[in-house]
Amino acid sequence: MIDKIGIEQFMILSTLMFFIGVYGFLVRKNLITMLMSVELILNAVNINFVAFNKFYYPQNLQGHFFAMFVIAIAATEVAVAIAIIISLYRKIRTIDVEEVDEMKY
Amino acid sequence: MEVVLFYILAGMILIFSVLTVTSRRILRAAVYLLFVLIAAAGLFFVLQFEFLAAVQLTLYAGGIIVLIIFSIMLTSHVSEKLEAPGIKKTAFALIACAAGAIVTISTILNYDFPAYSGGNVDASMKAIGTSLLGYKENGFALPFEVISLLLLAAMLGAIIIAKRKEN
Amino acid sequence: MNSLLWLLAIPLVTVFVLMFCNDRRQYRLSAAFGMGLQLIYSFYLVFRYTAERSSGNTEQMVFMHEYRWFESFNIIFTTGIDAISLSLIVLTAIVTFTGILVSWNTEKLPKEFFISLIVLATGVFGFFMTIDLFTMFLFYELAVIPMYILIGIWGSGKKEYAAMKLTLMLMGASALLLVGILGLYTFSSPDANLLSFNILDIANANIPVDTQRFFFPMVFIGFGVLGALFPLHTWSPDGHSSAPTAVSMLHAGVLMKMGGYGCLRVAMYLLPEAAKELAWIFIILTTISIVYGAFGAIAQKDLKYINAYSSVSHCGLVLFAILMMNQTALNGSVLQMISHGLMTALFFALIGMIYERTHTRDIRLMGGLMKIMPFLGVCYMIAGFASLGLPGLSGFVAEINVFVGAFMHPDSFHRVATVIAVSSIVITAVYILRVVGKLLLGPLDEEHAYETGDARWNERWANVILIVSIAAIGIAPFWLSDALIKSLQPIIQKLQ
Amino acid sequence: MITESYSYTVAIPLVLFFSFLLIGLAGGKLKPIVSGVFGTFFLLVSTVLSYYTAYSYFFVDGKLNGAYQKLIAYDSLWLTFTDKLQIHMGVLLDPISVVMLVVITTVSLMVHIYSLSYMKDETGFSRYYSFLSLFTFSMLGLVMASNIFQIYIFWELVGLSSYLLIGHYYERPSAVAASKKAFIVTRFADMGFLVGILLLSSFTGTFDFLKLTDPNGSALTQGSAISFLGLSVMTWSLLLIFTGAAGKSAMFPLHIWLPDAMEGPTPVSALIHAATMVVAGVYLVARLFTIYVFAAPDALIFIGYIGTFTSLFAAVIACTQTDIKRVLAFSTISQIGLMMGGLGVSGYAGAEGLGYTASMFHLFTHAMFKALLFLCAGAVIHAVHTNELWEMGGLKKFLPVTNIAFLIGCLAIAGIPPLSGFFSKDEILTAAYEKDKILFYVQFLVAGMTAFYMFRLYFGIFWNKERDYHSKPHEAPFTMLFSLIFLSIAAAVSGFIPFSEFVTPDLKPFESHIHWSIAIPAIAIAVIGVTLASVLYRKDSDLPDKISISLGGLYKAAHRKFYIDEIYMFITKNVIFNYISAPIAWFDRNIIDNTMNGIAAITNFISVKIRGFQSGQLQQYAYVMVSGLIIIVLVALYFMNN
Repeated sequence: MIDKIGIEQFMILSTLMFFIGVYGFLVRKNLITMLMSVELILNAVNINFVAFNKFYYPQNLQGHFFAMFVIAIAATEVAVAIAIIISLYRKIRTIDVEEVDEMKY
Repeated sequence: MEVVLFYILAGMILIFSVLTVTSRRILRAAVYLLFVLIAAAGLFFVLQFEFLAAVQLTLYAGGIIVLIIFSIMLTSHVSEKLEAPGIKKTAFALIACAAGAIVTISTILNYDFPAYSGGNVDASMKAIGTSLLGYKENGFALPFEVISLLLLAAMLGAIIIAKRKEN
Repeated sequence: MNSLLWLLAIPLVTVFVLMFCNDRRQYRLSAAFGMGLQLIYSFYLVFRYTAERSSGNTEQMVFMHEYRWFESFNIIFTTGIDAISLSLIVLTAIVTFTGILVSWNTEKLPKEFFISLIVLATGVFGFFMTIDLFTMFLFYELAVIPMYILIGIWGSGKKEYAAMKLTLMLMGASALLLVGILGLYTFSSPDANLLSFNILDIANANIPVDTQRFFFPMVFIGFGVLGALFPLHTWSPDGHSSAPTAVSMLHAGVLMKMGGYGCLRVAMYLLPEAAKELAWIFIILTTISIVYGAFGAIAQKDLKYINAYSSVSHCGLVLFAILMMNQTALNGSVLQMISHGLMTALFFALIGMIYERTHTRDIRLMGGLMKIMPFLGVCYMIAGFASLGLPGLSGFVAEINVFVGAFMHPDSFHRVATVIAVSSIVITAVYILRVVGKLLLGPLDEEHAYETGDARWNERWANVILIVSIAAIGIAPFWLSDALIKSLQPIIQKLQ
Repeated sequence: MITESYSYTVAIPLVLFFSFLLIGLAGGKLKPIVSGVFGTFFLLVSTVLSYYTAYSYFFVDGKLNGAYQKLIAYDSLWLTFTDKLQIHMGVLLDPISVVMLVVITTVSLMVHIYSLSYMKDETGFSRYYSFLSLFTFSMLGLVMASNIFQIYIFWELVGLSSYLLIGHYYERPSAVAASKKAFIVTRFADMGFLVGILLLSSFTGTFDFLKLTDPNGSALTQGSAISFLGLSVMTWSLLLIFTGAAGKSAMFPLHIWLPDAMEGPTPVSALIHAATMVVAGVYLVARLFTIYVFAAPDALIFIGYIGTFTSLFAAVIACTQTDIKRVLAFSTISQIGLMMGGLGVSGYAGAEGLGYTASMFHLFTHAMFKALLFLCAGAVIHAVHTNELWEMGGLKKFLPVTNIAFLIGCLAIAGIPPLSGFFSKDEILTAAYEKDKILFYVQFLVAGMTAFYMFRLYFGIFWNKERDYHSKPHEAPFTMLFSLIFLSIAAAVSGFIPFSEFVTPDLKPFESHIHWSIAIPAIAIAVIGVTLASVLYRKDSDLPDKISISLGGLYKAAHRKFYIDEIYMFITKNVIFNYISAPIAWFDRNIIDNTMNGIAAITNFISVKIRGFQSGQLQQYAYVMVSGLIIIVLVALYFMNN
């Protein structure tokens, strides 16, 4: 069963996924793809939560619920973010993050 | 069996993650993300969190991806190829991410994790329901309510932000 | 209500009333009424104070009242006055009132102008009536901020530059000052739970000499910048010359006195050992200030610049006297503050009035004004004579106190410094007479179409009030000086 | 000694202060003549009080045990320095102050009356009278002062009124410049005076004249022991005080303001710059004479030499000037020099104090005849509207009364008996002869030169060739003549006052008589001077020009007043203005100010650099955050592992 897979594997997986997400966030110019990178990051965290719950705290469901809440918050975040992106697109006809520097200085 | 399944899923997650952040066609990137999310749901199944996996599938794979695809439709041409990121930017980001990954992974590998306790999680619907609406120890009624409030606020916020100005 | 709080209440009510006024007539009438009330009230306070003293009250501060303000840090807004602060309060009231009379015909945003002016004055009143370092600092800041607005909006010439420079330098000084004040607070008591900002408490705490040596320069320079200490005086010529008339009056007349007062009340009184040790450095600086300012004034061409450099010289004398640390010199320094406050206010008022009529402040372009505006001319001469220390006017009384006090030190360092300082009376005479000769006397330059016409009633009143005060101190200095000497005793005892 | 019975004397100056305020404040509203009459009236009150005081002091109750007393008639505290050191405002009556009261009020009254017509057509008539009141007030306050600080206070006030009156014609640039020069030069001297007072008081611990000049008091001995640069501190302080006296009394090299001060109206020159204010320096030295004589005799010798040198110097210049008022001004400087010389050779007790007595005597007589001469000059100028000697001549038939009055004045100043100048000058010469021969010979020479240049003036104005005048010169009106006649009588007879009976340094009268062995040569040299002048100037001739050409450079130098003015001009204009003031102003604007601006600019520069981080580029922020986080983690790991 899963005792053949160490918790290290889960963690390495989530680390890699997390940093792939970070990489995406850093290089992607399109705001929507950046948003997708954020989703990757959140998912990486979810995997960690769940793995820890499974391996060390089987009697409770904290990790499980946290993962659920993260999903819920991810959903709201996406909703708001997309709303912002769309209204931004309406305003300046682009969603390129490098063009969006209204908050400079 | 689970071991094989885990490695397959892990491989899928990593490959599609990389594709998500590198694909120059935005719609494809969204589809790759979908695969990542499905694979993650698979992982949850492997860990015997069926409910969570279901939520992952419906909410993430179903809701969020659709939302993203809609917004892509609204803001970009589907056939459009994104321009490649600058080499300098890529290099710096790669260095930072690689360094971060190495630091984290080496920390993980150097850490002596205790052995698996062997207990099984009771993730039945009943247990989840009791816990989610419980307000005693291990009860999550308050965060649950807060999240619902947050969802409401986000909904209102999204509508107001995205609403076309009437003039 | 505590009698001192009225000093804050009257201006604040005036500001409140001003907000609801809606034409120029109402603004200036209510401003003049409010500040007139303040002036009367400050004289009433003088009366109360004298009565209190003659009834045998020998407390250092009278009308003490405490308002708990920030319990956990033991910040208590404590009011209290002695003759020094009271005389400066009266000075402030006089200058503010005359300032309002002088700006009677302000065209641009009169409501905002009067409000800012009165808020500025409120800060000054608060500064002089509190004996709590924290609120003192607070009121100091309250006075500096409206200054920025007043110069920046209603000024002339390079006003933005001047306002910025003034505010930045004063803020820089107040940063030093804040460190000094917090230092004093930290060492105000051996018990960390009883730390206090109250000046009287800190005076009783024995602050170690090493600590004093560290904080004295901060406090002295912090206040010294406001008192135009060389070489940190450059904000004052620019600030004075760009400010509108009433603001120049308040600024040179009152605000710079906050520097002198702070040096006396905080730096010397609370850090006496370090003061004795380090005085020589500042004596050198202030001596330079005195002569330097006077020589600088000779070469100027703009009336306001002449007066600004003259202020540097006279305020240098204030700090010089403070550093001499004996009764006569300290008395002289307070008298000099009052005297300089009055006469420089008079000067700036007159310069404003002359400028209004000639549209220039360049002395090379004017001449023979005595013929067409005799009243203003005579007033200007009186101000000039007060400035060069003519007996019968206040400047003389102050200066001889300073010189006699400074000369009481038997060592040659102090005496040489004093002789150099005394030489300023000659240099002052040179630049004052130069201005008087060029500006008022000589043939009238007919080419310039001067807006003839002598002083109007409000200008007459403003001048008369100031001149009467100057002459009163000059002719009968004894009671002011006696009251001051009594109030200076605690400070002198610390400095012995 | 404090006395109540003279407390009315405080009214003598105060009446005039009141008059100053009244005329000054109401001046614009009064008719000019009313102001004049008011001023004259108040001065008359003050004069009557002064005469009464003099009478009762000298003849009724001033004397006690054969010596005149110093009386404190009034005293009030004015300003406290310390418990011991205070400034009082008081009235001190002693022989010299009472004599001065008489001199000042007399001359001032004559000038007031004279000015009623002389200034009649001038603008600023009220202003003129209010300033005259102010001046007389301050001068009376000065002579009655009971302490040295009070003297200083009124000293400054007379300086002010002198400034105001010299600048009476303020639209004339030369008058403005002259008034400014007078004020600043005397102010410069006053700085020495003030430092001297500070030094004196810091050693003696008092300002009070009674304590300072008590020959048995402790004040005299203090400070004598401490020396500085070879002179005792007492000498230094007294020399510094003498600087003040020299400034006011126009001693070389501080005399330059006095000739220029002639820009003022002529009656003012008579009052301030001949009879009263300029002798304040002599009065001050006389006032402090006891200290000078006991604590700093070397300072006194210095004063004697400075005075005598000045008298010679000014006499030489006076011989070459052509502006009649300037000749009189230099003559004044010369005569004051003689008074200083007299003080310088005086001793203290008994007949040794002859120099002191003589000097005060000369002060008195000089005030009378010099005021007379100035007022006559005023009448002449009034008649011919010029100051230039060579634009006048032959006026004796137009101005008969003035002619006689001027002649009396000239004879008096030349020292021809029995006019007043003879007596006082004789005493000075005698005192000098007994003490220091060099001074005597110089003063003797000066006496001759005085006679010469005064009669040069007299003959030049009233004899010589008649010039063409625009309008026929006419004699002055009665009010002016009244003053002339009164002063002529005073100048003629005041020599018979037995001054040594009244004014002596130790306050005890002594007998003095005319020393014929000195008087006869003095008369002789005066007669020689007069004769010479009459030969050269009684008729129009080219002899004077020939002489002046043959003297060459010397004449030119004397005519240009030995270039002292030019030297001063150089120092003030070039050195002070161009090499001190202007560089300081430049330094302030460019070095100090730019340092401040530089600090601001550096701050600004740094802030511009820093703000580059706020680029608005989201990914840049994220990148910085991520790398920062990694670094923090690495650092934390490093520390946790150690």
